[in-house]
Parts: sequence; C-alpha cells; structure tokens
Amino acid sequence: MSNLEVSIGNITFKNPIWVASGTFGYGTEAPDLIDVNKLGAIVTKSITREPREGNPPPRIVETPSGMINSIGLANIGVKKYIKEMLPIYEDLSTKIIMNIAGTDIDEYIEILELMENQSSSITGYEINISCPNVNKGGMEFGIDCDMTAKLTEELRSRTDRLIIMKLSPNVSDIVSIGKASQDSGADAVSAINTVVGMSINANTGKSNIFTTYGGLSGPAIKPIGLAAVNKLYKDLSIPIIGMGGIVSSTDVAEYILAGSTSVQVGTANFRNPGTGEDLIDMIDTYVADSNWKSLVEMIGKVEIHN
Amino acid sequence: MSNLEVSIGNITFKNPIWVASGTFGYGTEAPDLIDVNKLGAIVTKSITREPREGNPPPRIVETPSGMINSIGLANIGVKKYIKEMLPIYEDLSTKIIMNIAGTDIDEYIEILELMENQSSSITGYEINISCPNVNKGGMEFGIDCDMTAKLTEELRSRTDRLIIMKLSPNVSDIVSIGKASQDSGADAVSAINTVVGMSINANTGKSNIFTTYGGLSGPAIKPIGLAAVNKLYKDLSIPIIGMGGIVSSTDVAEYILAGSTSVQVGTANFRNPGTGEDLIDMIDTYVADSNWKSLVEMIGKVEIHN
Amino acid sequence: MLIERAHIISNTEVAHNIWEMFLDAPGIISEYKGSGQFINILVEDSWNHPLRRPMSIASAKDGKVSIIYKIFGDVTRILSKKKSGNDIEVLGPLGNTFTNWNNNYYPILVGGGVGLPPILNLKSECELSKIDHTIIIGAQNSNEHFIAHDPKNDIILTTDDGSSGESGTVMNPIDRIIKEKNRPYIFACGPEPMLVAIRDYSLKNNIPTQLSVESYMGCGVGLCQGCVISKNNTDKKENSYHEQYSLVCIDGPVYESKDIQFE
Amino acid sequence: MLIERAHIISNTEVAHNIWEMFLDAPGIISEYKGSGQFINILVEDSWNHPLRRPMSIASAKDGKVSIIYKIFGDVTRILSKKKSGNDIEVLGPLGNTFTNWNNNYYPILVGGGVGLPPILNLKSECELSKIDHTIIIGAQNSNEHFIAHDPKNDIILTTDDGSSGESGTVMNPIDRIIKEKNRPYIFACGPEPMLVAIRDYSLKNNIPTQLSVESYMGCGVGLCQGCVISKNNTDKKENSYHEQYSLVCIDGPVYESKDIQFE
Ligand SMILES: Cc1cc2nc3c(=O)[nH]c(=O)nc-3n(C[C@H](O)[C@H](O)[C@H](O)COP(=O)(O)OP(=O)(O)OC[C@H]3O[C@@H](n4cnc5c(N)ncnc54)[C@H](O)[C@@H]3O)c2cc1C
Ligand SMILES: Cc1cc2nc3c(=O)[nH]c(=O)nc-3n(C[C@H](O)[C@H](O)[C@H](O)COP(=O)(O)OP(=O)(O)OC[C@H]3O[C@@H](n4cnc5c(N)ncnc54)[C@H](O)[C@@H]3O)c2cc1C
Ligand SMILES: Cc1cc2nc3c(=O)[nH]c(=O)nc-3n(C[C@H](O)[C@H](O)[C@H](O)COP(=O)(O)O)c2cc1C
Ligand SMILES: Cc1cc2nc3c(=O)[nH]c(=O)nc-3n(C[C@H](O)[C@H](O)[C@H](O)COP(=O)(O)O)c2cc1C
Ligand code: FES
Ligand code: FES
Repeated sequence: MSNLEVSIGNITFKNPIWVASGTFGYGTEAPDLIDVNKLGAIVTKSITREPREGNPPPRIVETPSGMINSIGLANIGVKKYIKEMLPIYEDLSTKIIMNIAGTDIDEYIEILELMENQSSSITGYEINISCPNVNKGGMEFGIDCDMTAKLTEELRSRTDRLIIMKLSPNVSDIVSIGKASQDSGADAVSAINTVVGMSINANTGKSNIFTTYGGLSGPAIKPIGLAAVNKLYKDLSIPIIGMGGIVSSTDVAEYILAGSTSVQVGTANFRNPGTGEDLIDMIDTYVADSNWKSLVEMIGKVEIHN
Repeated sequence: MSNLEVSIGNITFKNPIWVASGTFGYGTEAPDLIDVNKLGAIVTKSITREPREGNPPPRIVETPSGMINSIGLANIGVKKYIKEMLPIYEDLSTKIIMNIAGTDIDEYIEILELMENQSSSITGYEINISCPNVNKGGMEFGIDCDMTAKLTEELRSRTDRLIIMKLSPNVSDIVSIGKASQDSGADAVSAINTVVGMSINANTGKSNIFTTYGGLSGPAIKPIGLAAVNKLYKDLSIPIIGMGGIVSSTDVAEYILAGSTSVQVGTANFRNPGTGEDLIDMIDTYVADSNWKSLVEMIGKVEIHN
Repeated sequence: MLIERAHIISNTEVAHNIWEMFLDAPGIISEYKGSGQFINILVEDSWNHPLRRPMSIASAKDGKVSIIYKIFGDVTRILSKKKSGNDIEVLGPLGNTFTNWNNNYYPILVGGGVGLPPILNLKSECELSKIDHTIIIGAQNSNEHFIAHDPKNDIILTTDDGSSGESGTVMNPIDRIIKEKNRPYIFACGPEPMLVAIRDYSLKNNIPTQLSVESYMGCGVGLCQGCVISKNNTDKKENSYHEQYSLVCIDGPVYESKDIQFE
Repeated sequence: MLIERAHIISNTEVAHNIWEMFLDAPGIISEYKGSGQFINILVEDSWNHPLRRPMSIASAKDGKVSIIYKIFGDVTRILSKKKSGNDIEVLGPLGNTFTNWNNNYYPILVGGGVGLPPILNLKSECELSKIDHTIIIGAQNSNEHFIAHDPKNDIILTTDDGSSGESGTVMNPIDRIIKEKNRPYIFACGPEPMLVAIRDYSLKNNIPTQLSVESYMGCGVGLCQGCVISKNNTDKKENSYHEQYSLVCIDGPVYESKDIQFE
C-alpha cells in the first residue's frame, strides 16, 4: 500500500476516499457489502434539528449518465443521531464527519452546540449550505457570500473540530463563496453538491420528481465538479474535498490533480455500496504505477496548457 | 403533417426545430446530409466585430453523455458575414437567426448597426451574453442583470427584428437575467448556453482543453436545461427557446412541456447533421399520436405534483 | 445480501415483449428467503444508466434464479439482447417476503403485468407446500398472457377486452372466490390501479391482504431514501427511520394492505 | 459524404490489441476519392459516447471498406466486440487524400502505430498503379507489428527495442532510402513525435513530404471547429475560414509538411 494519507486541519485521514452525505445513510446500512472501516471517512446524511420525513415520492429518477434526487433532507434529527448513532460510531475505526443542514443560522448553531455538549468521536462537521433559508425568503445560504461568512464564523467560534463548508455549484461564482468560508475560519471546503435539474416523462407529460426540481448527480456532472475544484484550488489555501460523478480510480486521480485533497463518492454507492472500498485499492495501484511518489504530491498538479 | 407552427414576436416559424449557434457553422457546411430548408430556423455561429481565430487546440473533448468545447468564438467577423453569407441566405427558405457576441456593449451595437444598415433576409438576432466583458474585468454579461438590461435596451432601440437573449446557466438566478431581458424589450430568451466544465486526462495528467475550462453540452446537461426553461416559463411572459442535450423527439417534447416555444439542437448535429430534419418528422408523429391538438398547446403543460 | 456475477442460462421471449431469464446465481440462492424478494440488476454500459433495475425473483431453485421482465425502456431492451453464456451482475436477494400464506388460509394470488413474477413464485411455494389456492392473472389483452386460462385447475385469466379468459378486471373473480372459500387471504402484485382497487376492496370487506408494491429505486439497499411509499399506520416501526414513509426496498416490497397508502 | 449503415463482414485481431474490420459499404465506396480519407464511426450505446470516432480507410475495393484500429478506450473496445453480421453506422468518406504520389516520384511510405492504415492503403494504390515505392513501418516492439519485415520487397520494419526488423526509429531507413532514390517523396502517418521528426527532416533536407495528421474531432464535417491544427502558411486559403488554423476534418487530414506546425 503506497502512502495514501492526507491531512485536513490537524487531522490525518488514512486515505482520501470518503463517502458523500446522503448516499451512505448513517454508515450502518450496507455492512454486508463493504468494510466501512477501510474508508477515509464517512460523511453522514444531513441532520436537522427536528426529524424530517422528506418529500413525497417520486424522489429519484435516472438521467443520461446521472440521476436527479429530491429526498428533502429526510433524516432522524439531531437528538436521535446523538442517541442512536454516536454509540455505533464509537466502535468504528473510520472517521465520521457529520453533515448538518438548517433553515436558518440558529438551527445550524443549535445542532452544533448539542453535538459539542456531547462527548463523541465525531471528527468534524460538513455544513450543507444548499438549504433554503426561511428567514431570507427561501434563498439558499450557499449562493450568498455574507450568509456563508456569518454561518461559518458562528460555527467556528463554537468548535475545534473540523468545519468543512459544502459548496453549491448553482452559483455565479463558487470561488467567492469558498473564500468567504476560508476567511471565516473553515478548515476546508467540499464541492460540489448537486446541480439543479428537472426531468419530465414525455409519455405521461408528468414531472418525474414530486418537487419538480431536484439535484443532478453522477458522471454527467463530473466536468462541473472538476472545474469547481480547480477554480477553488487556484484561489484558496485551505484543502478542497472534491466530488461529483466519481465512479472510478481515474475519476479520483482527476479530482486530485484538479486540486482535491480528498474526494467523496456519492451516486456510485447506489450502484455498488462497496465502491469506496474498491477505489482505495485502485487508487493505490494507480499511484504505484504512476510517476508520482505519493498521492499528496499529485494534489492540484494538473498540467494546463496556457 | 400536424400543425407545428410557432410564433415568436410577430414572426411565425414553420416548426420549432432550430439548430443551435456554433453547432451548425453558417448553415452551409453540411448540405449533403440535410435539407436545411426544412428547419424552423438556423442560428448561425457567434459573430464578432473582427474575425477571430479562436483558441489553440485541444478545443474539444468527450465527457460522460456530453462534451466540452472551448472553440473561443472562432468566426469570420461581421464584414465577411455580410459579404459572403447574406447572399447565400437570400436563397434559403428557412429563417436565419444571427448570433452576435462581443466583449463590450459597443461591439454588440456596432455589429447590429452594420447589419441593420444592410438589406438582408435575417429574421433576428440571438445575443450571446456568455462572453467575458473586457470593461468589467472579464465578468460575463450573462451573470449580471444590469449589464444584460443595458445591452438589451441598446439593441432593442436599434432594430425591429427579433431580439433573443441567450442565457447562461452558470448563474445563481437565471430567472432574474431572463426578466431583465424581457423588461428591456427582448422578444424571447433562449436557454441554455453551455455549462462550465473541465476534463483531465488521468494518464498524462494534462488538461484535455487548452483553456482549462470549457463549455459542457449534450445529454448530460438536459436536466439543467429543462429546469432553466421551466423556471423561466413560470416567471416570464415572452417565449422561451429551449436547448441543452436535445437528441430525440422525446427530448423535444420534454422541452416543449417544460415551457419552450421552440428548441435548438446543438451537440447532436455533430453526430448527425441531419438530426434537426429527422426531429421535425418525429415530433410531428409524436404530436399526432398524443392527445395534444397541436404542438403550441403543449407549451409549458408539464404536469407537476405540488 | 451480496453482489454476484451471474451466468445467463437462458433468455427467451415468452409473450409479446415479455421475457424470461434464468440465471446461475448460487450466492443469491444461498441467502434467498422467499417469494416477494427481488434482485437489483446492473446492465454494464459504462455509466450511461447509473442505476440498477429491480426485478422480482420469479423462481428460485437448484442454484438458479429466474426473472420475468417486460421491455419498457433502454435497460430492459439491453437485457433482452443478452445471450445465454453472457454474465450479468446482480445484487440481492433484497426486500421482504409474502408471509402467512401457509397459515391455514386460502391464498388468492393475484398478478397483473410485470407484477406477475413474484405471484408465480408464491404459487410454486404453495404447490410445494400442497396448499390449495387460486391464481388470478389480469391483463389488458391476450398478447400479454403467457399462461393458459384453466379454471378447473384454479388458474383464472382476465383481459380488459375479453380477448382471453374472463372479460373485465381481476376484481370479479376475486370477489367470487372470496365468497366461495374459507379464510381467504389475498396476495397481489401488479400495476398501481389494480393494487388500489384490491386495497379498497380488502379494507371494505375486511379481507387480509398483502400487496407487493413498486417504487422507483436508487439503490435497493436503504442508502438513497428514494423508494418511499406512504404509510397508513405510522406507529408501525420498520428498518427505515421514517414515521410517515416506508422504504420499499428494505421494509417492503410486501405490505399488509392496511399499512400503506397510495397517493 | 453520406451516412450509411454498414454490415460488418469480419472483425479480427491482427496483432496485440490491433483489429481489422471489413465493412460492406457501397455508399462510402461510391464517393471514395483515395487514400488519406477516413470514416467517422458511431458506436450506438445510447448517448454515453456522443461523438463518432474517426478511422482511416485502410482499403477500399469491391464495395468494401476496411479499417485497422487499436483498442484505446471505451469505443474501440466496444468496436472490437462487434461480430460479423452486426451493423455499424458510418459517416464518410471524409477528408482529403494523399496526392502527387503518382507524379513520377519515388514514394517513401511511412506508417507508425494507428497511422499505418492510410499508408497501407496508399501502398495498395501504388501497387495498382505499378509505382515503385518503399514502405517503412515503425513500432515500439514486435507485438504491434502484423506485417513481416521484408527488405527485399521494400518492406522495412523498425522497432524501438530491436525486437523485430531494424532497431531504432523510422528515421534511419528514411534517410538511407532518400539518398538511394531519385525524386523521393515522403508520405507519412503516425504518432505526433514521428511526424514532428519527419517534418523537421523534410524541411531541413528539402524533401517533399505529405503528413496525415490526427486531431480530436467533434463532427468530422466542418461544423464544430474543434479539430484545428496550426498552419505554417497562413496565406493558403482552404475550405475552413481560418487564417491561423486549419480544420483537419475538411482541409486535412493530409498536409504538405511545410504548411502546418506542431505545437
Ligand atoms: C421491487 C420491484 C420489482 C420489480 N419487478 C419487476 C419484474 O419482475 N419484471 C419487470 O418487468 N419489471 C419489474 N419491475 C419494474 C422494473 O424495475 C422496470 O420496468 C425497469 O426498471 C425498467 O427499466 P428500463 O430502463 O427498461 O425503462 P426506463 O425507460 O428506465 O423506465 C421505464 C419505467 O420503469 C421504471 N423504472 C426505471 N428505473 C427504475 C428503478 N431504478 N427502480 C424502479 N423502477 C424503475 C419507471 O417507472 C420508469 O418510468 C420491478 C420494480 C420494482 C421496484
Ligand atoms: C483522421 C483520423 C484518423 C484516424 N484513424 C485511425 C485508424 O485508422 N486507426 C485507429 O486505431 N485510430 C485512428 N484514429 C484515432 C481514433 O479516432 C481514436 O483512437 C479513437 O477515437 C479512440 O476512441 P476510444 O473511445 O477507444 O478512446 P478514448 O478513451 O475516447 O480516447 C483515447 C484517445 O483517442 C483520441 N480520440 C477520442 N475521441 C476522438 C475523436 N472524436 N476524434 C479524434 N480523436 C479522438 C484521443 O486522443 C483520446 O485521448 C484516427 C483519428 C483521426 C483524427
Ligand atoms: C440521493 C442523494 C441524497 C443526497 N443527500 C445529501 C444530503 O443530505 N446532504 C448533502 O450535503 N448532500 C447530499 N447529496 C449530495 C451528495 O453528497 C454529493 O454532493 C452529490 O451527489 C455529488 O456527488 P456524486 O455525483 O458522486 O453523487 C445527496 C445526493 C444524492 C444523490
Ligand atoms: C462546439 C460548440 C460551439 C458552440 N458555439 C457557440 C457559439 O458560438 N455561440 C453560442 O451562443 N453558443 C455556442 N454553443 C452553445 C450551443 O449553441 C448550445 O447552447 C449548447 O451546446 C447546448 O445545447 P446542446 O446540449 O444541444 O449542445 C456552442 C456549443 C458547442 C458544443
Ligand atoms: S432504493 Fe434506495 S433506499 Fe430504497
Ligand atoms: S471535426 Fe468538427 S470541424 Fe472538424
């Protein structure tokens, strides 16, 4: 095994292959098909203050080389997360990143405080800012620099654990949101969340998603994710965690070359929950067969023409 | 043949199948493979004031269900367009929409004035606002409401021909740009232009595109195009011309149901330059086999759940 | 639950656009629990179609699993082109099973369209356990039927257009047999309108009924939260963490008709 | 130029990972102009791979076209799985041809890797016209060769590692033969480093030379403007409207070595 270790903040991860929020449940769902302890980290499903049922069906539809989802942040709520999940995580040797979502800044803060008042083995928090802010007329946190900065600051002042701001691609300028996160104390940013999309059944004339619009993910969006990561890499000094359409070891290599320190596997888990584990071995072989001395050396080293 | 006619402004098009700018040259390139006179309209390659050579290669790369291009607005310039192309267009029975690009508002105006001083059979102008504005530090026109409004107004005051503002998907809020276009006098908006993307060759470590970033098109972006069109349809009263990943008659139907009055075929022309002609027959059959009385009746009639 | 590269033993068209495929899948069989369970099939065409396709297990014996599928779109079309000797990658067995059919009831098995496979599977289980039962198979017209109407042997076909078997929907024979038999129990799988009608009937007449339902599935294993159906009985706790919704892939696909709701 | 659904006559591996496919393509043949031209092949896997793949015509006679291709990635892999009897959709013939080879020159044909097919085609044309010539075929090692080293018959193989034919690159035999022959004219197609070396040599020694070049192609017919190569001679007007760039698909793929530049 070549050295696949990567560091974010003061934390070292044994490898850069994580599983993405919302695509791996709470980490306990598919034990038959994967040894989760091999993963660099598990990012758990977005947690809100109260449990949420999520949206009515249909919630999912396939699209060319991708899929749209509109799960609606269905989750068990922070209290049940603390009570039922944290004990399970004590026994895992992989790192757990808790993904947090909210509809106003107070909700994020409250969840974080509940967590920080708790002894737990959680490594850090990924903050899902692709959520409509009820106090700002439903505008997403993730499209506004000031809201992002404010949110990051508030959370930063309340924890020493990792704070990773998860950026939305549905913005005119993802770099400015990334900078706002960095300048307000985030340890890293992750990118990208899903891309707004729609799907229609031409035979029935119906929307294939209950909420009309949903989030596009999978290989179709890989070029969008790579561009976002590379732009962020060029302007930020904190690590970037890349995702969007990763299904193979060459995809992982591309994201690392574009500037990712680690990557998250999302949609690919639905096809094969063991994808993350497979990719660890495959990226190991990739590095060994390449001219790179280590994976860390590859970060951001895409050779550009101009 | 069922009635496929659609109207935009005071112009009636014989059918809603157009070919997209930059994917069909000047309309004269593939005469063996298509009867261009069958098309609803040809939107010609973006024209700038001066001829442009475009970017160095590599300019194109395939991605999952899509492709990235960075042609760099290679074109013959407006003078040659007037001299060499307009005479050819006199003899065509399809409508020609001239796509215009510029690096500041003056360039757009100058091109339009040169055209308007000319007798020509051009039906209208599609304005490519996904161009970096040199006077605003390279910021794209298409991501700023005020610049879009200003540009639309200036052009509107100088022509009675159709003005179609072509919207970029790389924005936080495409509807506000669409509204700015409408309120400043555009006859229609078209959406979407390509999505910013990147592609890396994991074997060589090189960017697959000379300019690092390029525009993603093809089936991969269909969900993004459909969402943009439907959002615009809900808030605008002018017609919307939809595009992004159209390759089949069901794709056309989906775009019409989402709210398009007509559609443009882009990337699919590269696979088969006759796609547009084929789709006219196929959408005709689709309408005949459906419960819709005409294609116009379908516009925006996607059945949503909530 | 495991992922297995299964050898295709045969793949034949049994009715218009309806195909039957036998797979050599000893791994799946080793964990198989009973009719109602399904497998999630991957057609490898790079990532053009990222999601697997769920298919009910139509039979499971001697290390072999069969599915019966209808050509709907791209993936089922690709599936129909596979030849014996090819491999496909399957994930399973997934989901729960029909229950109670062997508890001194008279099972009335009702299948329609692509809902027939798990019902045929249940019929085999009844036969194996020597349990008297009737099977009612509904279709729009005779083209879709690949089993003969044979009322003497308790095999009843219905077609909307009367082109084979009894004319009309499955509801007529269901009602008739319910009235004839002692301790009837309905087990049904089919298109939603059929399930809705059976559910209404079962609640009104207080007939115990299990329905195997469909839902668009992202993963089949509880990871994506995509495959929800509304619960009627929100007290009932299941594998998934929801109150109002149930995950069809792990809590279903078989439900008591009173426990769920259709939209 | 036309789109034709061509029947596959045969598809066989002729060297490690190198395949030869014969197609029944009377339409393509009816418009075929000569070696150098290519076809643009569509592998139908929905729209997973939206773009066609350009392949040089390796032979064209009796209504049949052949291509010789190497497995590089997804599409060539899918191509290699096709069986005789299958159809594929081809667009062509595209591009220009080698010229002047029959104007009292001594053609030195040079092919390397996947650049060999148009050179083999040109060789056949020379043979048909009874024009003396030499062919030089370069490869990294003997695995890639599927033609025998036969210097007596003016067939010279080179391998970088000396595992068959002459050791070294094609430049040695080129230089030797240029010196031996009257009015030599080089016609070459192969990997870019080879073409760069030949171009430098030809300019330095003032040897007339035509190079068939590759470029990433979006359409093959002049619509996408993707396939550019830098011109050396910006005065030269061509089908495309550029000054600095030339479109390889319609102005090429064959250029005089002095007319183009490599990056
Ligand atoms: C538990 C379960 C068991 C099933 N058993 C059978 C069976 O035994 N035989 C059979 O013919 N069909 C069965 N189906 C339906 C089958 O999964 C679809 O027909 C198949 O996915 C169609 O794929 P396609 O690519 O050919 O069609 P597409 O063009 O992709 O879709 C046609 C329709 O199929 C359905 N579908 C597509 N993808 C999925 C998915 N990932 N999950 C669920 N539904 C989807 C949707 O309703 C869609 O509108 C079952 C479905 C479920 C949920
Ligand atoms: C005029 C011309 C003639 C050619 N003739 C031959 C031939 O006779 N035999 C042969 O084996 N190969 C030939 N090639 C190269 C051939 O087109 C590529 O090997 C093929 O496209 C690879 O496809 P893939 O999906 O297997 O590989 P991919 O994984 O898609 O790509 C591997 C490499 O192939 C090249 N490539 C991919 N798509 C295209 C495209 N649309 N246009 C151009 N290059 C592309 C790129 O360099 C890419 O890095 C020719 C190319 C050109 C431009
Ligand atoms: C079904 C589904 C549910 C998701 N749920 C969440 C979520 O709860 N919180 C979040 O931050 N991201 C969520 N995501 C986004 C993913 O974490 C990831 O950012 C995105 O899918 C892109 O990666 P991919 O292309 O590998 O899937 C979800 C994605 C999918 C497909
Ligand atoms: C190679 C290429 C060149 C393009 N050039 C232009 C252009 O010059 N002006 C323009 O407005 N749009 C241009 N476009 C964008 C298309 O017109 C269209 O908006 C986009 O490709 C989405 O449609 P599609 O998915 O059907 O290709 C170009 C697209 C491609 C693929
Ligand atoms: S299909 Fe993914 S949770 Fe049920
Ligand atoms: S390949 Fe499209 S212009 Fe040459």
